Amino acid sequence: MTIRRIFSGALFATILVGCATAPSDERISAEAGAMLKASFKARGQAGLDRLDQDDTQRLCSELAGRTPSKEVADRIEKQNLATIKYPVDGKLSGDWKNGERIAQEGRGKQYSDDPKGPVGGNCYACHQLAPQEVAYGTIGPSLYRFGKLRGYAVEIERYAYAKIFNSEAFAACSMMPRFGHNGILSEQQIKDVTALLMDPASPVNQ
Amino acid sequence: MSRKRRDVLKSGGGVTLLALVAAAGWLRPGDAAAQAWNKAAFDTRNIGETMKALGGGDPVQSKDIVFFQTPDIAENGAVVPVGITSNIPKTESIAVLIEKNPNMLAAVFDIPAGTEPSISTRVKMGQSSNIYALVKADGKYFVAAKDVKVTLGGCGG
Amino acid sequence: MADPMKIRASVAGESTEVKVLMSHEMETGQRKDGQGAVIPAWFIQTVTVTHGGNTVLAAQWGPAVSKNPFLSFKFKGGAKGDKVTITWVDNRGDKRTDEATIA
Amino acid sequence: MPGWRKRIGGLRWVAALAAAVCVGAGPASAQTSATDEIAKYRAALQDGNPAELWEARGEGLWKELRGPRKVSLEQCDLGLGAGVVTGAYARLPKYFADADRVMDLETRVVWCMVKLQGFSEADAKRNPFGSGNDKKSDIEALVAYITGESRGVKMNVALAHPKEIEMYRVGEKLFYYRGGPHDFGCVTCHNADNQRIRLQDLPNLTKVEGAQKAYTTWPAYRVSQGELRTFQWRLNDCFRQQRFPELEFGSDVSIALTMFLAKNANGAAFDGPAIKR
Repeated sequence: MTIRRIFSGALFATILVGCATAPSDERISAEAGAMLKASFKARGQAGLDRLDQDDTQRLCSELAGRTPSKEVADRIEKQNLATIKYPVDGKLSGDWKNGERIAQEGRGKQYSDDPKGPVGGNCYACHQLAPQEVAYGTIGPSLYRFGKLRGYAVEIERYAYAKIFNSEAFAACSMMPRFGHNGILSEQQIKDVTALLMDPASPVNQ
Repeated sequence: MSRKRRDVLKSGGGVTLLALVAAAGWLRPGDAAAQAWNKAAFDTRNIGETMKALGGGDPVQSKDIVFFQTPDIAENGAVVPVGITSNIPKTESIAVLIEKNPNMLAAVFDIPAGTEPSISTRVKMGQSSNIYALVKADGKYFVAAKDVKVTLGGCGG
Repeated sequence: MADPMKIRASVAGESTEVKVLMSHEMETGQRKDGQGAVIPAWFIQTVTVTHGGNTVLAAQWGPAVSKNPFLSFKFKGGAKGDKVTITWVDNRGDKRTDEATIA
Repeated sequence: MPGWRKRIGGLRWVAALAAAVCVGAGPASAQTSATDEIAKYRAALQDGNPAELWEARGEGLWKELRGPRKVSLEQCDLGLGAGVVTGAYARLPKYFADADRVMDLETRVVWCMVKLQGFSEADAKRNPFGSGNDKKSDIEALVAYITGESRGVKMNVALAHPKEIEMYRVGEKLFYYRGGPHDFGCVTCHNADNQRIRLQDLPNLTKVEGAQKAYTTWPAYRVSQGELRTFQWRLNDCFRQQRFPELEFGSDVSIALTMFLAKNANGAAFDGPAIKR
């Protein structure tokens, strides 16, 4: 049973009894917005500005977990594609060993974290990568043999870099953070994670 | 079984064992002096030192020591359940050692006559490591090992 | 003063099972606080369980025993209504004794 | 010399044991069995839950004469009438007319500490999440005791009062609200079946089964912290990991989300305080 069904049941019952007029969805959204502002306090590096949504976050939140329509998806992907900055030196891959450390590191940007770092990508929280690490999550697809399966072509490397930089450019309302766009990882860190995926010597491709 | 363990500790682990055990203060059940804490043993940093401090020689690997409720993978190293049963006759004590902890010895349980040679507790592990169950029975030392992997948590702690 | 232990003792056949939870930090002495100062070691060192005046288990613990320790074991000779008494002493000399009735 | 021989001997048997335990533990088998092994780990912990230590302390605090007025909390109305503790948690959050507000258990306990015992609100809320022996939280202990008195009782949260309905609907909105540098929301981790973060299973909180399993097992003793944690703590720490600012204790956002999840858990028997990683 989905939650939506239970709720519509409850709402229906309420209407039957006739004791309340259900507030509109807009009013509930406004209520939620006001509540957010009143319920959080700035702490450490996390200021209250983090509660403000950009266009992508707002559109994806409004979907309430549903897949975006083609129109919304196109809008989100187009906007985000425009944000991607490729390295000026033209090198897309760095050092996979650093990439592995970044993939393991879960800290960064929490109010409890030191603003001076470290900041990681926490890739293993959601993805399988090197087979030696058994504690991987499954929110995202397995990336084991990412390069080996797709080939080590520069287009694939470019896609990997761009996807890490801004995932919303390729899959609207993806659960994956926009590591470059939102300044979570540096250009060098994104290069290193790209190497973890694309270097033939990386444990990911063994 | 006699409550005076010293009388039982004759043959077995070598001539010096009796003296070592007495000096190290290996637990003697039913004896008030047993409640002195064996600092030397808990300060040791490797198995050789621990064995020396506990007064034992090289322990014999034994299939009669069984781990129960001890997972292959611990979701958190702060609490790792360890259960140890000794099926070796005349088991006098059971010790829990963690190979890669800064101090190896975690706990020693003295098993008086009438108490089942089986204990269950929980220990901390700094990293994936072997857990050793060291059993003293009839004055001799026996050991079994179990490899326990400690995993990392999720969202960055 | 430390919080009381939570002790359960129950007899089945000739075997009495004792399960105990103790409230204790079991600080290792290897952790540092927010200012980088070492938090001093603080842990239970000895545990004694008695039944009818006899020691049924004696333990020595190091700081590697988990926080809020749990211990379980069985002994023979207990009967319903008997008392089981448990005492721990920590490295600061703090001590706590609690008893439970065998069910 | 005997000492030297002994040391060598010691190393030899250590090596032999290490070799023995490594057999058959290749990476492939370790991977496939990891989830099963974690399940065994969790099962082994069920034997003795240190949450009982909090329950015992909380019962003492509930009955003790405390605060400026030196009265106990035994006349506190948790929703089923003054002094009724058994089963109360299974019906929370709910609208309380005396406060004209929807309240969860923690907020209600604070209310009673203020109204009955005469604590200032600031004092009552001062330490919602304990830390070690020097900073034990009375609220966590009280919550452990009160929730323990609903163990086995079926969750039965009502959406009767308009404010309860509104809280539920706002909670649903908040569940899907994505923000912060990582674009995270509750929905990021709790919108699909059979997912895990690292090795931890993530309940799908948009399904009845998932909401039931998750909600009925908080509060819980967290072995990673050696502390008993309440649902307020669970939400607070989720937002920290979402990279949001700090969720205030007893805030309306916390109550709205609690309402959303508690109501979705209706029908399942409450099974806390539990023990978790």
